[in-house]
Amino acid sequence: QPLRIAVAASLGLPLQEIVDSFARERVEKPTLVVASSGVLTAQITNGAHFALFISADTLYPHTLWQQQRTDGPPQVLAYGQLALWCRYPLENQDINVLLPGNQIKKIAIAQPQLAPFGKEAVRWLRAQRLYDTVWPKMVYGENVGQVNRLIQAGAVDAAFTAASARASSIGQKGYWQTLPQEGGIAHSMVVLKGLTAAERQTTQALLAYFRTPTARTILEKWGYLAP
Amino acid sequence: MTFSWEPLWLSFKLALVTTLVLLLIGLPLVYLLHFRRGRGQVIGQALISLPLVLPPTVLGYYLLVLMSPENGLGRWLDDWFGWRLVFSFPGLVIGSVIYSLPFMINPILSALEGVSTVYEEVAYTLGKSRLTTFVRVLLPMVRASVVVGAVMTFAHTIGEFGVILMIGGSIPGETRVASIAIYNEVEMLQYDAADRYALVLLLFSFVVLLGVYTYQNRRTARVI
Amino acid sequence: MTFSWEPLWLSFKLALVTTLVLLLIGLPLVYLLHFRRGRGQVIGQALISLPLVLPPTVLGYYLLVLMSPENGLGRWLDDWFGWRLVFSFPGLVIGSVIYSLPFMINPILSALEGVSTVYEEVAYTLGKSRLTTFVRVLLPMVRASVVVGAVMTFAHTIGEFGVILMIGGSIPGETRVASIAIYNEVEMLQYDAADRYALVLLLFSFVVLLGVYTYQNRRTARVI
Amino acid sequence: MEMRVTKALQGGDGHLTLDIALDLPPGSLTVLSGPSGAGKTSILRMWAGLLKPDAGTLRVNGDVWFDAAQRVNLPPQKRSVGLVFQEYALFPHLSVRENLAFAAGMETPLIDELLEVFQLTQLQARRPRRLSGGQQQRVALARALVRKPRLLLLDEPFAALDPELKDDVRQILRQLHQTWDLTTLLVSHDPLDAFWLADRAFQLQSGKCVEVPIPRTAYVVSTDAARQEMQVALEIQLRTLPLANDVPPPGTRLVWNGADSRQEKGSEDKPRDQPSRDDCEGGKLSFEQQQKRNDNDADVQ
Amino acid sequence: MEMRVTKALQGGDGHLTLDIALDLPPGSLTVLSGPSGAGKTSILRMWAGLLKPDAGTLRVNGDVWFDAAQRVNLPPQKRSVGLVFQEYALFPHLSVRENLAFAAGMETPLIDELLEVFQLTQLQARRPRRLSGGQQQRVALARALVRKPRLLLLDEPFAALDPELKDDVRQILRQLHQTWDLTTLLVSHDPLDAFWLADRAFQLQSGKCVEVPIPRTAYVVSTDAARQEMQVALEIQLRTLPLANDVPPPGTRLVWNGADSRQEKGSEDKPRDQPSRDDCEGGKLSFEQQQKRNDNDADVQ
Ligand SMILES: Nc1ncnc2c1ncn2[C@@H]1O[C@H](COP(=O)(O)OP(=O)(O)OP(=O)(O)O)[C@@H](O)[C@H]1O
Ligand SMILES: Nc1ncnc2c1ncn2[C@@H]1O[C@H](COP(=O)(O)OP(=O)(O)OP(=O)(O)O)[C@@H](O)[C@H]1O
Ligand code: MOO
Ligand SMILES: [Mg+2]
Ligand SMILES: [Mg+2]
Repeated sequence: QPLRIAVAASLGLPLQEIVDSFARERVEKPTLVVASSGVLTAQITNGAHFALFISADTLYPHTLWQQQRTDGPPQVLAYGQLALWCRYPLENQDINVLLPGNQIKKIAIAQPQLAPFGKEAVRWLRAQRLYDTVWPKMVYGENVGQVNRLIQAGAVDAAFTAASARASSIGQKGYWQTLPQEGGIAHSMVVLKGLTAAERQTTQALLAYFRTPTARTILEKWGYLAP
Repeated sequence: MTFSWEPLWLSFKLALVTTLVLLLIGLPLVYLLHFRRGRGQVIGQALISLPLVLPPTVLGYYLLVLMSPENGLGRWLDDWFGWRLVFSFPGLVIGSVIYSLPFMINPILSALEGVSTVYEEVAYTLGKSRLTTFVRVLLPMVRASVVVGAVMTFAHTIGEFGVILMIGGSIPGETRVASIAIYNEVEMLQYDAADRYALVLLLFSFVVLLGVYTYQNRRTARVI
Repeated sequence: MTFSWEPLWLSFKLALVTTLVLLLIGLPLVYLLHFRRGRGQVIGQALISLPLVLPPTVLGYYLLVLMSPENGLGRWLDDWFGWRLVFSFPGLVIGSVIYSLPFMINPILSALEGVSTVYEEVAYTLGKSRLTTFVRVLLPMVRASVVVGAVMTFAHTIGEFGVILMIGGSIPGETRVASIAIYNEVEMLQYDAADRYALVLLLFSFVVLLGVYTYQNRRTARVI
Repeated sequence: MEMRVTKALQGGDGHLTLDIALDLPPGSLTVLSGPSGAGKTSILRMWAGLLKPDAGTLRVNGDVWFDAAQRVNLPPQKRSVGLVFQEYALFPHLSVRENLAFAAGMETPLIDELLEVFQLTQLQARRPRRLSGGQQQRVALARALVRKPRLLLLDEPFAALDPELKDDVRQILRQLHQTWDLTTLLVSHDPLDAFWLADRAFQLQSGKCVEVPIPRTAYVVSTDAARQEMQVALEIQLRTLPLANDVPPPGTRLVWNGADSRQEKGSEDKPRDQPSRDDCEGGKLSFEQQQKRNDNDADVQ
Repeated sequence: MEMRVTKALQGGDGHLTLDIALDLPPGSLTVLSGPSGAGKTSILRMWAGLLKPDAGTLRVNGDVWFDAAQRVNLPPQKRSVGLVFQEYALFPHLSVRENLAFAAGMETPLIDELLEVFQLTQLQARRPRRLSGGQQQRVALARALVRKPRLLLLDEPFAALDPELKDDVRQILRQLHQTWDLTTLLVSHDPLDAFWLADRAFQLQSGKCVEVPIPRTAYVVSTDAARQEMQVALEIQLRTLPLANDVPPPGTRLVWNGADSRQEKGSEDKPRDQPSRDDCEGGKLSFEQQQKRNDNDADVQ
């Protein structure tokens, strides 16, 4: 049975590419199970058999660690970057004027309570002192995946999402700007308990592979910062 | 986010409005499909159940594209009436109506097939139009199925999540209904709050369903 | 991950198995509810529609907890039979069956209310048991509603997402059905692949629905 | 009102083609009989617009109701017919009164009158399923009548009634038919329906309507010898006739056809116009066929 | 088989309490008549187990079918009854043949025989909705008979049949009743059913079953004078009797009760046992009431 890795949806594509290239060097090709971090956490808590859990944040892995379901503490795989998408050109405009303006009617954001990108967006808005004027325009997605879907449907005028989305088809749409923040959003992973010896071995090999230049290049290509 | 009554109230309002709207839209559709025999009826019936085969979020996405002010219908509504359906309560109602359409229509339509045509014929010889016959004779004869259609619409709308999330945007007090609130709690591993929402939904719906079926049973007993 | 027929085939298999299982379970339930008049029937009817009011993912979460080998029922099944329902195809079937129960049962039950009791009475005087009467007389008389129940179950299971996501875990070839595949593609911003899945689902289901209703219409025409 | 139509049906023994020429003079009451499966109900359904003839025409006082050549087919709603179905077909979800009110389209005093004459007043709040067969049949009749239709189509409307009630209902029908100047086509297996009610009678045989004579002969017992022989026969016969229970006292003269034979002196009889239950006190009897509205009959009387 | 029950019903005019004492000797055929809404159908339903009496007992050859005091109430399935409903109640989703096969529970040659005698063979593949009223009624009869039930319960089983068919069907029923040694309770408004078929006749009046005499008198036309007077009467009368169309040739002697009067010499008649259509070639006629299985009748013959 191939190794099964639980991956937060927003990291699905880069991980797929890394795993593919990993499989070219090794015999085993791990299987990715992609869902939102919260769903994966609930499944792990209820007996799902995964070798590795890669979350879009550090909170879920941390919870699992505290529950002693993991083999060691969370480690950071990559840092995500927050990006602002807008229907209208951003280059020459002051975002602080544009966002509260009449042109922008709806702004999509991931649920700040669940999604780290949402939380980060709120933090950024507060830092810019925009939050209080802008919040009535907000519509919420379950995660950045949903926010991206809203961008694609053309249902919103602006959106806070992951910079990695620029690498996909919606990168061609509208105008993008990566927002500066300290360090970015940590995407952490944990190795889970109850693995066979062979599974543990492959997992360790994969963890090591994440640190190789190939993997780092892939992560960066997709808009993440490798640690 | 902790427990609040607002999403529950919104869910109830949405379910009620959707059910009423579906009665208003669904019954005329049943009328058309029932009297339009043959190929038209078959295609109509198949089309009505079609939205069901799409995962709700996907259906929601397509509805979003349709209603988005960037595209055809949405822009037209925006330009002419200034209506924005996306991320608004009326938009939710539209989405729920489309999604629950088969639950309302199919049971009634199939029950009508079991009604002997002789009652239609009597009504016609009594000078009644098709419409009168439908409203005064056929529908009352399949009342149980109308009730079941309404009940399933109501319950399904209370529990609807994917479509609403997509086209509603989860705006607190406007489109964040109980199903979204409860899902968020689960995702946040806040199982206590989730349980509380779920319990309220279940209890409340159980009472509503019990009431409807008791009433329904009493009426039926009187008929037979 | 790109477009593959496997999730589509899995969805179809799941929908088919769920529909068959629901016919096997649902019809006996209809039997019990139909002949058990009064309070028992009312409570039973209300209970059946109850899962509907929970968002699918939340219902899925509770099923996950129930079936988890770490807790009561799941552990018991694991200890005694070595069955693991979570993240397995049989688990998906169980979840879909519970979720689609009202779609199968409600239309049939309400259609039965419209059947004159005289046919039951004739069958009894002909020495037929309740069961024979139900299977050979009542069910054939409400055939259209049985078909509608099966159609709605099938379509709804094809489109089912939340419950399956929770208890299925998206294992390729086993629990990654089309709705999950679409979700994954969307989350990974592979919108083309998602659209392709959706299109295949729609086309395929439209053909199935068209076939069922055509057959159904032809049979009805023969009856009347 | 004239019907000239053909219609292919699947008869009891293979194919059956109806080829009907049937005129219903306005104000007349026509009785149609014929074997089971001959197509009587189908003829009524064609009149009502519920069954489309294959060819031919259907004209009513100058209006064309159906014309195959000109593709005219007036829908049942526009035909102003009242049809009593063989199976009654009462609306199960409406009470007796509501069935009538729905048919009338409004509340009219006529509803109460009809309930009264058909002895349904006490049953008016009940649903049809809680009525006996004969009660249902009367409701069906009342429902068809409440609109005062131009053409009244009755499919064995007395089949579920006991002989005495049948007699009453015939009399009611006769009266209403006359008062409202209805045109009526009555399908019946009972020759007494023709005898008591009909202006003309048709028999449906192998797809054709053939006019048959209505028995209008007098039945006179005058000699004592014959009377004695008849006495026993009457016992049987009377049970099949509207006045069921009473055997006439010896010497009673029975008049069955009103044309030229008024009732003659019996032991203690008084002449009456209509047979009715009330007339039968103490064995008094009077038989007389109803005065027909046929002109040729009228001038004889 | 004896019924001693009471049952409160909602009658046509207020409350109606049935208080029934009705014995059906094994092998007998009993006719029950009474006004519309008197409770005849309700009595059949109580025999069949479809309506629960308020009090009393129902015993059949020693078995207790119902006993209010002992809380015994045998379900309809265990009673071996055949019930022809007033509204036929044929299964709409089954063809004529399937209706019979379902009732029989298996394929038996009896199905074909019954289809044959009731002239339904050509209709066997049709659904009930595509049958005429009379055809449906015959299917309902055949369906009730195909199980050879211990107790046959018939609710106006000939009401939708034309007189000639009615006569045929009566004869079939008489034969089967005798051959299979059935016990039959027949609800009917037609006195001729009692005349031709019954061993005993009851009238249901204000909730009670009262035995009434069956007409068994002979109708003999011997003198020429009487014959002439009768002639005209016969025209009417014959239409209401089983042999409808043929007026007997002058001088024919008509025998209506078989007890002691075999048919005497008519013009060119041969004695026959049963009236039937085939016997009526060239105006030859023979009337004779069926030989009853009543012992007191049998030893007279
Ligand atoms: N819906 C139908 N489809 C096809 N054939 C039919 C349909 N209804 C009746 N028939 C056939 O047409 C013939 C005429 O039927 P119809 O009902 O007119 O007879 P009827 O004279 O009224 O007989 P009855 O006295 O038994 O009621 C019958 O042989 C019957 O089997
Ligand atoms: N299901 C019922 N519930 C209540 N009352 C009923 C029900 N069925 C019949 N009745 C009433 O009981 C009385 C007897 O009905 P029943 O059907 O036995 O009469 P019947 O003698 O068969 O009359 P008919 O000759 O008209 O068929 C009627 O007055 C009727 O209104
Ligand atoms: O990938 Mo997230 O958890 O939606 O920010
Ligand atoms: Mg007929
Ligand atoms: Mg009755």
